[in-house]
Amino acid sequence: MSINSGGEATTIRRRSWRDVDLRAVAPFAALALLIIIGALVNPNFISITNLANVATRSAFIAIIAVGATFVISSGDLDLSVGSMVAFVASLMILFMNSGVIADPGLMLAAAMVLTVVIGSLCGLANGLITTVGRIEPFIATLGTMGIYRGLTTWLSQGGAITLRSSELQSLYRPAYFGSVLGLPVPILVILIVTAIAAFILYRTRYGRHVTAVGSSRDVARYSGIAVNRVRTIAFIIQGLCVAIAVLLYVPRLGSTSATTGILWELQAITAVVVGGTALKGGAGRVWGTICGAFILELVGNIMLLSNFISEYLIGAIQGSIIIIAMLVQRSLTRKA
Amino acid sequence: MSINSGGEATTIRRRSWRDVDLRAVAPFAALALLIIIGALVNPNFISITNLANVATRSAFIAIIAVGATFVISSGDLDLSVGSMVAFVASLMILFMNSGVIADPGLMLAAAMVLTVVIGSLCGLANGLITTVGRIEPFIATLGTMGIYRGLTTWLSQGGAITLRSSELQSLYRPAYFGSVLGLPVPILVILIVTAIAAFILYRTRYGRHVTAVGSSRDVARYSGIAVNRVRTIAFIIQGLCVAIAVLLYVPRLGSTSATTGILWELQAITAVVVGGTALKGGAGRVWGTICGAFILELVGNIMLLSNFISEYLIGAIQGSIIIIAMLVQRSLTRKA
Amino acid sequence: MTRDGEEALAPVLSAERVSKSFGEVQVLFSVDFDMLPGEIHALVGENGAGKSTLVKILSGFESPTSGRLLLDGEPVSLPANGAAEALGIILIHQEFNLAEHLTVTESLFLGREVTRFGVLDRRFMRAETRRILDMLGSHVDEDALISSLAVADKQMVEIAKAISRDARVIFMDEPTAVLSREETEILFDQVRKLRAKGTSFVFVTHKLNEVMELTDRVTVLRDGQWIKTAPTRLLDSDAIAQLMVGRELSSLYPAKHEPDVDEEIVLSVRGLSTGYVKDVSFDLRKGEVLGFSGLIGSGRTEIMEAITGLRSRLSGEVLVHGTPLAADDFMEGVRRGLAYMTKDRKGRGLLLEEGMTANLTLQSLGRHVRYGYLDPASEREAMARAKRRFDIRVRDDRVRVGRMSGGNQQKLMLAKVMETGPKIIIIDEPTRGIDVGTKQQIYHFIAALAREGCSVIVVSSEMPEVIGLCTRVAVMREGHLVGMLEGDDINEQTIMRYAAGLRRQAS
Amino acid sequence: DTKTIGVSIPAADHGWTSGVVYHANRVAQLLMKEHPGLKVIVKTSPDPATQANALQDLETQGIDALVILPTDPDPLVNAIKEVKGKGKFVSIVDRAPSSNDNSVRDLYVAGNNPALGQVAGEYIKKNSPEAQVVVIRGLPIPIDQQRQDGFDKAIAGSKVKVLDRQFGNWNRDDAFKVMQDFLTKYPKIDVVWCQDDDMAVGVLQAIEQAKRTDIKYVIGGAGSKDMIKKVMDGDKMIPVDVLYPPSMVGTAMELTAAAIYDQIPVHGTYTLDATLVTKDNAKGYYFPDSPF
Ligand SMILES: Nc1ncnc2c1ncn2[C@@H]1O[C@H](COP(=O)(O)OP(=O)(O)OP(=O)(O)O)[C@@H](O)[C@H]1O
Ligand SMILES: Nc1ncnc2c1ncn2[C@@H]1O[C@H](COP(=O)(O)OP(=O)(O)OP(=O)(O)O)[C@@H](O)[C@H]1O
Ligand SMILES: [Mg+2]
Ligand SMILES: [Mg+2]
Repeated sequence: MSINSGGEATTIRRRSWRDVDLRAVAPFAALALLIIIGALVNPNFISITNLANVATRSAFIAIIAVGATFVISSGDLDLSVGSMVAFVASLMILFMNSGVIADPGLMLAAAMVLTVVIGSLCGLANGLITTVGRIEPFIATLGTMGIYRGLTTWLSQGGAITLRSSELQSLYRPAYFGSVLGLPVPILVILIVTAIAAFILYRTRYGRHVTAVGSSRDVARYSGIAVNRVRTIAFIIQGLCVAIAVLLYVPRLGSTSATTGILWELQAITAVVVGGTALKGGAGRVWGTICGAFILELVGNIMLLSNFISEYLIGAIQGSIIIIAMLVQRSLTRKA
Repeated sequence: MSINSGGEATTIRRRSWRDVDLRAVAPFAALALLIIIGALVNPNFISITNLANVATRSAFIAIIAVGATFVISSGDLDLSVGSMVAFVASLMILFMNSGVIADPGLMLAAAMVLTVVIGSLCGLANGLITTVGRIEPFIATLGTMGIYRGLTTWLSQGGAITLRSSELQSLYRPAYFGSVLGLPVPILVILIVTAIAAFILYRTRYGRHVTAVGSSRDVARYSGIAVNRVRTIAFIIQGLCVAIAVLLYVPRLGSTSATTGILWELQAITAVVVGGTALKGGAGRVWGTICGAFILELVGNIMLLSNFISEYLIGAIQGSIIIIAMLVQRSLTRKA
Repeated sequence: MTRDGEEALAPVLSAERVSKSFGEVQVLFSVDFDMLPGEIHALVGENGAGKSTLVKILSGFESPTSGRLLLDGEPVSLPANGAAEALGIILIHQEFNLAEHLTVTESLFLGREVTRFGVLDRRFMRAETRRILDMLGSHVDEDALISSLAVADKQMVEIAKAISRDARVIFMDEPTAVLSREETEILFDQVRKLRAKGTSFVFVTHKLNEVMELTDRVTVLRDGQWIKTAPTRLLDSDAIAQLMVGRELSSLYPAKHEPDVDEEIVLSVRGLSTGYVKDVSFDLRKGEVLGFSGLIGSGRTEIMEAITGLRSRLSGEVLVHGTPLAADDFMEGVRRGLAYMTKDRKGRGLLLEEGMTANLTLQSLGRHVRYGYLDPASEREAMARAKRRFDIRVRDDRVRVGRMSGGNQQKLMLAKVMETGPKIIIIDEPTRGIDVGTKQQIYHFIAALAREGCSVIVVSSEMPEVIGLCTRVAVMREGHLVGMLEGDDINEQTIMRYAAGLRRQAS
Repeated sequence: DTKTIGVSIPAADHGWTSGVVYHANRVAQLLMKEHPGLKVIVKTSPDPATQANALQDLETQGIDALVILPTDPDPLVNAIKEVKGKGKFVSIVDRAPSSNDNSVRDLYVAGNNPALGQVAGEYIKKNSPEAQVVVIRGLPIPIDQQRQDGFDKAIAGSKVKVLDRQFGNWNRDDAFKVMQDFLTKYPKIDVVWCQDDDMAVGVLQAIEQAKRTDIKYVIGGAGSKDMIKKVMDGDKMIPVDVLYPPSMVGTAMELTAAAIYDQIPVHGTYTLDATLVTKDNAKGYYFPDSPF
């Protein structure tokens, strides 16, 4: 029996590896398919510049979605991220406009630290309202979504908040438009953020707790996990990711307005789900999330580069493509 | 022993009944509180006209949210309802503009039937994509949201679709602006729709199955319930409710555009959750939903009637009020 | 009831050379099984032997990989997902199959609601539910939500659900695992009544005395193989146990080891009250095995949860090694060597969607952190150790815990708790759903722990277990600690008397 | 005696509407100072359905006159008619419903949407007659369509060629994306017409990032302070701007106040022109204090 079961175990291991891999690979397969379609639609599509453009501008959603992966894995939801971007970015620019620090380099560094702190605080607020206030996260973050957006509108008096100092602007610009060893900075940031997130989610105690809390609050509690703390920290991580996205967003246009980040929350959640994380919580797939964000951006890009679609129908076709991509994923996974 | 434990059982029974009642009552308590606040803010608030106005215009969200109660109770989610309103309303107006039927009365009747059919078909599409396609409802309906919105934009060629025949318009007008025995038609419709929905959810076999499916898919399946059918029918009911909302919407504004119904899905879901239905599925509270829709509309109304709030901050205060309302509910329930 | 004319009776339902594989893992190997009309057929075997799988196949919840089923002698393929109920074939699942948001009445009639003119006949269904529950001697409120019920009550609802249907064959997968003696008696009465009317039962259990008491025939499975089918009266418990395990079993309980009277008091509970539990005080010495007995719902679980900080206390204090333990802080207790194993393995014990290793180390991840990150190799090692130590048997190492056999889940849960390296261990229902062979292992394990200087509290509804294992037994009744028995007082009659309220010690 | 004017305008959801809110509030203060008994209530709404509600709420407060800048005119006609039917003085600003007559309103202060497109189109036709143009539109609603129609009319029959048009949702980020893709798609673009100054911000960044030199200039619209500043400073990429002043709501409010205080009889249509702002006249349109 023991020999036998040893033999069994190895076959099994091989099989289940295949299983796991295929599910994780599915979003990447969908991505590959899209790239092929894109190349057929327009030869420019496959150019390095275009792909780099797409990857670069997917940065905001991708980074925010990495945070959302934590929140969703732990069984919650954050609808406020879009408005949080607007709010945090507005405060950052206002701080830089305030001119309290004369030296531009120092000012920029201080502004970045401030941004990270504010982002985390916003996340903390979301976390506390949901956990301590025991309000369904959908509603809690819908509420803070209104609050952050409202405060932004109020700060900007409905208009735009623009970075005034051109010195700061040119100092800060490379943070979005620059590149390191040929790799655009935003892509680099995506990779770093995702790698860290993957490490936290898969290789640390906290990450394991996130998964446990997301699959069963009760089991987590009976295993001595401080459920509310884990959930709150996930919200803080989300806030941090928003702050990082803001650090990239501000140098791009150097301004924010009341429309900044509108509907980004839906995009982030979509990226997470397309990437293979279940909305019910439990299992997070960080790399899948990045892939999901990239897929979303690609779909838009392909639409624009193709010549045969009426501009009125773009939304409809985008919707269909997302559904089809999910169906492709499903059928891939089912065959496994 | 047996006598004794009999006594125990009754205590438990009493306790749990109180529990249930209070949880169901909580949204109504929040509503009462809001009405008191409203009365303090502006004496006009408490006038019959104003309250009737608010109730009347909550009709769209309320009716849609009744449908959403089914979808959410069965453990799904429908993000497409807002665009579905736009799409169905556009088709209805286009049909009436087509003039294929000469007699206005007949034309109107046919248009109404058509609307109901189209609404149900849209719901059916959502249901099939989610259940047969086995796509997470969030993504599936986000996809169809894009599709319905895109088709609307295309139908309207970016502009508005307006009911042309003034004869039809004046014939149809009372459906929104009329009243029966002093009760505005939309309020009447809300009441009828809710009563029917409550009957279905609480008094029929199908309703029972909705709760079971939402509570545990496996248990439902093991009890011989056709889970996918139950879920699909919930989506169809949602489509039907959207159609009914459209029947009230068209006579009010007489026109649609690509922006009709934007974000209504979030409002409908909020109404459902504020009304006491859990997003995780399993327990639907139809009357609570109506109450939730009314609360949302009241918050807006109070904002507008109070003249001391900067218009830039309205969103922020609305958000806070929703959170506070939920906290009030929670604390009420906890004390029970 | 004798079954001398066995051959004369045609089986109602039978399986011929049924095999079952999940993926590439074979779980059943060409098993034959039949049920005669009006018989109670015991199905026994070690954990993971394939009992649940076999009854699932016979009731249509799983389909066999090969072999066939015969209903009334005709080959059938049973409809999936419980639709076989229409043919009079009913399964009481080993794990509960009740939706938390429904009421008792709603659960009982789920999928076959009674309607009048399309409207639910709620009054009828409630009355009917009450009637069936009364018949089973259950005091569960017919309007109570399932989520508010205790584990045992859920089981009674589950049984009521099966009995209320017009059944020809009822499969019961360990129905008594969470029931008290009284409840078990009532259940058996009902089963006998139905047998008299011609209903057949298949009864899966690990309680061999129940097999002897109730059943007409026994079938033994081992490692997915059919071993033997025989009339019960030709066997005894030991013989069955031997057939199951494939070797002779020595005595079930290890020798008791009384701690010295002057041994250090490691845990001291003073005047502890919660909502239901009132003013409980007791001490636990080093190396002691203390039993907690009492009827179901007597508040044993509640007090243990209050001690460990999983539930808030109203008053009273808990001292660990003489220093107070903070209320509502489970982790502090764990840090100070206190461990608690829940009785609700599905809802509170294990992450059913995860693999074994993730579950095993969940509570003790700190031990596997190296340079700030989790070391998979160290976790794998722990898993291998636990599998050996607790004899966890799975045929697929990467199986989701939810798909493991019930008994192996139980062992995994025990292993998980022991991973924290506790000195004071509270085990709620240690052997729920565990086969005799493993039970013996667990008992010896507990005794060994005590000998090594650990202190153990065993909360159990199985009286023999408490009696065989513990040097002192506390008896709870309706939230009060009514007796603390020692020495010769530890016997079934005395415990029962205290538990039923016929006697009470002045405290 | 006391009188009340209700002002219903879109919520500040992008630059231009924020200008509207700014000017509505500014003029409200002015008017209240000027007429001691006058109360001006300004309410903002994000979409037609909410705005219809806002009208009801304003009526509840007992207004004598309504100034409305509809988020989307056609869906609001019925709601406006309700107010008008009760004998209130109604002014519609900027966005006209398809049946825009005395039964709907007393006064119509028109921004000229078709002209906004037309002026841009004519400038392009005149200054770069063979230009290859890409267009970034706003949201798919009627005013956008009117601007587009005006533009198409202006370039009709010329050699100006529209390569592509897409929606940028009057949003900087979306415009940035669309422009990036246009740049990928077309190796040579001469002129970008993006119909709105907010979107022009994103367009300029995309061009700068791509380091493309083929684009001669970008035409926005509306007259935001940033773009007017660029015109004033002689920025090559922004040689002109087409005016579509958010202050028109203020004009309407002033006219309405005059009407209810019987100072002058006001009725009919006042159309504001879509002025072409050039380096020479830019100074007159520069409001550094406005949020827009
Ligand atoms: N769906 C499944 N997928 C994979 N393996 C499964 C599945 N269901 C059961 N198994 C495996 O089949 C084997 C037999 O399980 P089964 O539940 O039938 O045992 P059992 O005899 O009922 O044990 P117990 O007494 O512990 O309840 C176990 O090794 C289990 O892990
Ligand atoms: N009369 C009552 N009033 C309130 N609650 C009661 C009453 N009787 C029983 N209970 C509930 O029963 C629970 C006590 O059950 P507990 O699980 O602690 O008992 P147990 O002895 O461990 O039984 P089990 O064998 O089911 O584990 C308490 O949580 C309490 O809420
Ligand atoms: Mg089993
Ligand atoms: Mg217990």
